[in-house]
Amino acid sequence: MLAATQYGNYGLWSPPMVSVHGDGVDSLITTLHWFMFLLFVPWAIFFVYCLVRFRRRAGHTASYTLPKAKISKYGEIAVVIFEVILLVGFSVPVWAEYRTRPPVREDRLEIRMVAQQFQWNIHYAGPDGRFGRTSAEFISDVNAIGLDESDPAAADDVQTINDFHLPVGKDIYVRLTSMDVVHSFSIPTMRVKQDVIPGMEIPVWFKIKEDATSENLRAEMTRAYPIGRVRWDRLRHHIATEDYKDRTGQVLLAKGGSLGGTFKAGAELIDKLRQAGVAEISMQPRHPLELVCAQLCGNSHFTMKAQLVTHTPEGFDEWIAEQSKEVTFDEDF
Amino acid sequence: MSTVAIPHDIEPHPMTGMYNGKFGLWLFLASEVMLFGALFSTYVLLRVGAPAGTWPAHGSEILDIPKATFNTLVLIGSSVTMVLAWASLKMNDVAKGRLFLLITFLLAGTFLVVKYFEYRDKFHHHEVFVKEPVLVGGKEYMNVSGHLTEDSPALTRAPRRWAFSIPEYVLIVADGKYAAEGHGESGAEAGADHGHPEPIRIEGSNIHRLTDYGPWHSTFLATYFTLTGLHGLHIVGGMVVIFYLLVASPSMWNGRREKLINRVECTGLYWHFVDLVWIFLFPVFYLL
Amino acid sequence: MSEAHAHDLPFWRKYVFSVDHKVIGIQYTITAMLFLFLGFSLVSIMRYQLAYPGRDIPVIGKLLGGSIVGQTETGYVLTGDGYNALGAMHGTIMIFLGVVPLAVGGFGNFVLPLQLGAPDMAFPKLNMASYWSFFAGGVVMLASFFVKGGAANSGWTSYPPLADIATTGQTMWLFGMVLLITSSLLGSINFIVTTVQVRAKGLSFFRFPFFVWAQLVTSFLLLLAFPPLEAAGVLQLMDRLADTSFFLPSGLVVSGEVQTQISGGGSPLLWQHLFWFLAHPEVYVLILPALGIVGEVIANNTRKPLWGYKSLVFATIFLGFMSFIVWAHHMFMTGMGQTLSTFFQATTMIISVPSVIILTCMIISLWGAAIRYTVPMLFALAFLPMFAIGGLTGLPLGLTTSDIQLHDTYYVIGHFHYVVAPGTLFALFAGVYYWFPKATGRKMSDFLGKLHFWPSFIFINGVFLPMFFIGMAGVLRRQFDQTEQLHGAAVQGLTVMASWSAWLLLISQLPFIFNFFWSIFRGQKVGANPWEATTLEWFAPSPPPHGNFATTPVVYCGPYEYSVPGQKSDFCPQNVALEA
Amino acid sequence: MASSSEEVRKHLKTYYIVFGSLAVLTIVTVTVGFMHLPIAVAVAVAMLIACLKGSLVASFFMHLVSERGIIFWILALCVFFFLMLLLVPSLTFFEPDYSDFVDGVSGSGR
Repeated sequence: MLAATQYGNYGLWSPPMVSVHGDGVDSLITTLHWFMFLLFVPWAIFFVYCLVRFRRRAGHTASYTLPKAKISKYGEIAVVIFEVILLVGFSVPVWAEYRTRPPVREDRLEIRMVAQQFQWNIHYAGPDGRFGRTSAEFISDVNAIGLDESDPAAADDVQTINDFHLPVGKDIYVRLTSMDVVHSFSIPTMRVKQDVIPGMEIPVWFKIKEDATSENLRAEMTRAYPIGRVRWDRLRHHIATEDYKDRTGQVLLAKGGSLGGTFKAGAELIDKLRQAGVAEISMQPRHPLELVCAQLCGNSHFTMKAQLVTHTPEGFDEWIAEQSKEVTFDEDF
Repeated sequence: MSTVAIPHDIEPHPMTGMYNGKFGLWLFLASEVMLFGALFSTYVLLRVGAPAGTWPAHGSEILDIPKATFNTLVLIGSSVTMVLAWASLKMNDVAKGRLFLLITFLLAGTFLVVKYFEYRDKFHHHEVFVKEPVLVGGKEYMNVSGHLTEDSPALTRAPRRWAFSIPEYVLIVADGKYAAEGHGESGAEAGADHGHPEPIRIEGSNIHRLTDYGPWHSTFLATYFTLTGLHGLHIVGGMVVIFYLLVASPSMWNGRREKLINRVECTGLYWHFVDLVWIFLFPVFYLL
Repeated sequence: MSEAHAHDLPFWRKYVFSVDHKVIGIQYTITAMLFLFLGFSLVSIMRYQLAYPGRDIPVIGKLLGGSIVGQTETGYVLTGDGYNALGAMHGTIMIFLGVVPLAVGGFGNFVLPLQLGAPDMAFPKLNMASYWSFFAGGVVMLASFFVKGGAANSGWTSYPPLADIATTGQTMWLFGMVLLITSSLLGSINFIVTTVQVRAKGLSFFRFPFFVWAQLVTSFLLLLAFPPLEAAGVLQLMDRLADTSFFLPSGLVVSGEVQTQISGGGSPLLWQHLFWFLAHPEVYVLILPALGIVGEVIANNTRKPLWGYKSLVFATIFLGFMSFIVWAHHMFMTGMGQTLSTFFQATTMIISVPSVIILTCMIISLWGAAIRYTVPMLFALAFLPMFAIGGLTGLPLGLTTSDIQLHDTYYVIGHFHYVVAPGTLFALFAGVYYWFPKATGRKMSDFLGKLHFWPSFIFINGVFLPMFFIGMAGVLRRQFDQTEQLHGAAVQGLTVMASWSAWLLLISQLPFIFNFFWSIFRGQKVGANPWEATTLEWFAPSPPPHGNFATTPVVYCGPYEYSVPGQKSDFCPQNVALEA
Repeated sequence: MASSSEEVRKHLKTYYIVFGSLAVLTIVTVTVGFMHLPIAVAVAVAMLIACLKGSLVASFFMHLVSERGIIFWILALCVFFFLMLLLVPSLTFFEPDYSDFVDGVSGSGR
């Protein structure tokens, strides 16, 4: 079992963090907020002090001149120096890593991601490591990316919709294209965000920390929620880790089950659980990681997300092998 | 007219050396520089980023240089008559001033008429993009441009779209202009050996896209029509003002003469700017 | 010419198609305030969907109907397109029809010529054309709600290709924008010429009140930044109406259909560049007039000169200039390389320096003051920390690395709303309370003013403070239902809190609305200079007649000669020579 | 700025000379346009001539030679912003080099 705080949980501050470069992003954000705090608090104290001390009252008059206040100059210079440090010391190096130094070809797992309204089409090269040819003329309901079946390289290719599988501890290199409008490839838990612009192919790369498999994360994110504070909105993507029964022994919420598909159903179930005397329920996210779209892409923009499943490298190879054995076009999705 | 006397309405301000109207007009021209500047940037970016074969190597492949050269001279001429109109008024010769204004107006009209014929030609010129290569003069092409013969079925535009719905077949007399890369042949060469008066029949089933040379044809023509169209609107705007000055000048001359002279000067500034824009549009679209 | 002559004008020439800068200023103010209220109402509906996704909108849901609200089994619920339309139009209305017309069109028109000692704007008829062009733009925008498919729903940024393929509302949005841009251009030319050429004798540039400087720089921003957006608007109109492909690349597949009937070859990024070339300076168009107002109110109520007046002026000019070369920081996530991202991070850090200087000057001005806590001063003082929070939270967004996580999240929403809502809007309220006596000859009620201020101050923070946390949690903006995502569901409670604050904030505006109309007729009558201020506008009668000043003023001293030692009163008007 | 009618009279000759130069330059630029020079040279020559013509119009027809500095500064500001608007987008369009893919297959390359 992992330490409870290794990757964090969803809550008030940053979401869990499972990528290698993400530490740099987070430390910059943290440093910046300390910096902002240190600037703002003395500023605010000075402000409030002025408001009280220099209020208009009998016997107090404003002074026309003021001794030259050097403090403002020092303050400004300090701000400038700090900004330079943040820029040169934190932002530029991390960005260079994130944007300009792709992992070497031999070691990376290359994936093609074709965004469209409102789904993520994911194209794996399969065991042979080569992508089949794609062309708009082959696009159909079951072949969203237009893979040319006659191409030998396409034989073992795998395409999925909104089902994104990745290995941990391996360099991942995603080639992003869009079929229609501007989308944005965003994995909040990995501090990855990249606009997907039609007419361009843009790569993004990252590496998931060892151990950050979906299984481990799900275990880490398991929490017991007091029944009085359970809200369907809050826990609609969670599943129960054990069975919850009413007094007659009938299962109200089964292990692996969710609170229901709608607010109404959820509210009714929560009500029943409370009446059955359940004090708290233990729940965990069904899919701890998600890929979402960060650029407005139409009326169902908010539904454009993919479940992100992380495997051990071996587990991933197994998954790919199994997928590519099936018919090329996965009927499950 | 309820007006408050505004300082420097007519006499120049000592700091700027300009009366209000002239200063305002220069500011307006500054914003116009940004407007056309943005559009020129658009042109450059789209051209440099254009996928291979979608941008003509030379404007003359599509556009009519003799007409445009004539138009350039017309516009330069109108600029000089404009400044002469102002100079004549300055020299207290209102009759000559009005004559020059009238010539400017007529030259501007000439420009627009020539432009009309240039535009019209584009809409009577078609290009067919095909799925399987067609033979033109013994060479294979993926697109053929030329004039549709009268025997071709009439074209209809699909609802709310400027694109044509694809007919049963087309009969096209290829003129070789702007035939982008076919199978191993470059468009420029094709232009050199045109002269195949025999119409070529292309079946609808083989047509990938059929278009005339309107703005929707390509990003080149899109920028061409947008920029020259916007420039044309500026010409029309200038003509309206010149017309007003022509009609109103006698009464203004009898009122405050400086006011009329200032108005002619401001109109002139605007008119020279319109000329200046054309001076850049001309080489950019036609000669490069 | 003469005053009597002006009074002979028929009603519609005097109050409707007026060329008097004061009437135009008031027209702008009232129209803009109506639009602000409308923009706020739109977002109040959105906030219901955000707080209670997919649930029946009580009371007004049924009334709205149409394309915005659809009937589902759970009742009247916002549609996805309706939500996007409200979002896009909230942004558009607030920025282009609310804040800019109020700050520039309203205050600029009313106050600027008065502060300059001018009888009117340099081009009164252009000024009228500017207002009516704005009005027409507003009407087009409003009408777009009623066309098929509803108003523009591709965000106020209107990114193509989405905007290229959107419904008719987008075309109307573009036409409306062209009208609004025309209005701004006419206005800004007028402001610059008036400031430079029509100012009173003796009013040299460094005797300008800070508000005049702010308006001057703002006008230059409008003049030079708007044309590229106009160009972009024309190009998008061509894309939509003439089937061109300026913003459409080759090989698009929309809804499974390959787009063979367009030429392709365009670039979606081109729009983003042209758009943000305007839209970043636009941020300063929103904030500079507000800073100008705050400067005036602070100097007047601290009873001492603004500290570092020259630094303030130079910082403002520098800010204006820099605002043109930071725009690509809105586009960090488009796949920018190292050189450009470093350049834009650097310019973004540089632009924070003048902002810091301005804020520092304002706060140091409080030192040694004798602060009068009038209602305008309360709003101006509240502006300072709010603007500071807005400015500081811009830092993580200006650095690419932290922007990876925060880009397009609620953190961004929180950041820029702190700048323009508790920031600019509070400054604008300060301006309304401050110059109301000049426009009407009556003061607004102090009690109602405070009743307006305190709840507004509390609830506006209640709306926007949680957004930093929501954004930190990774929740993206423009989400119809944030609970659709795991990280969004986790902070839904904060969203509910923000929504309730927003509704309470809406209610908190009632005292203001009442106060505004009540005071026009019943407010306490005051003289020409109720605040004992120094700048020229206070030496015209209240309300000023056509032509403004009885005698043309001549300026002898700087704008903020308060509490000058050895003078008999604690303020020395600009048009009176200091006693030796 | 020329104010009296005598001064204006002296300018008349300048206007005709400028007109003549503009006409000649137009012919030159068209001739050069048909010489099919290498693209870089062609752009340089065409833009040089256009700038020359433009400055003639601005300087003499629009009397910019005799205006005060303020207009120059405003126009210079415009030119600077225009260059930014040209340069920056071209950098975002062309700076990143993504030619690093395993195999060149792509659905919709640029």
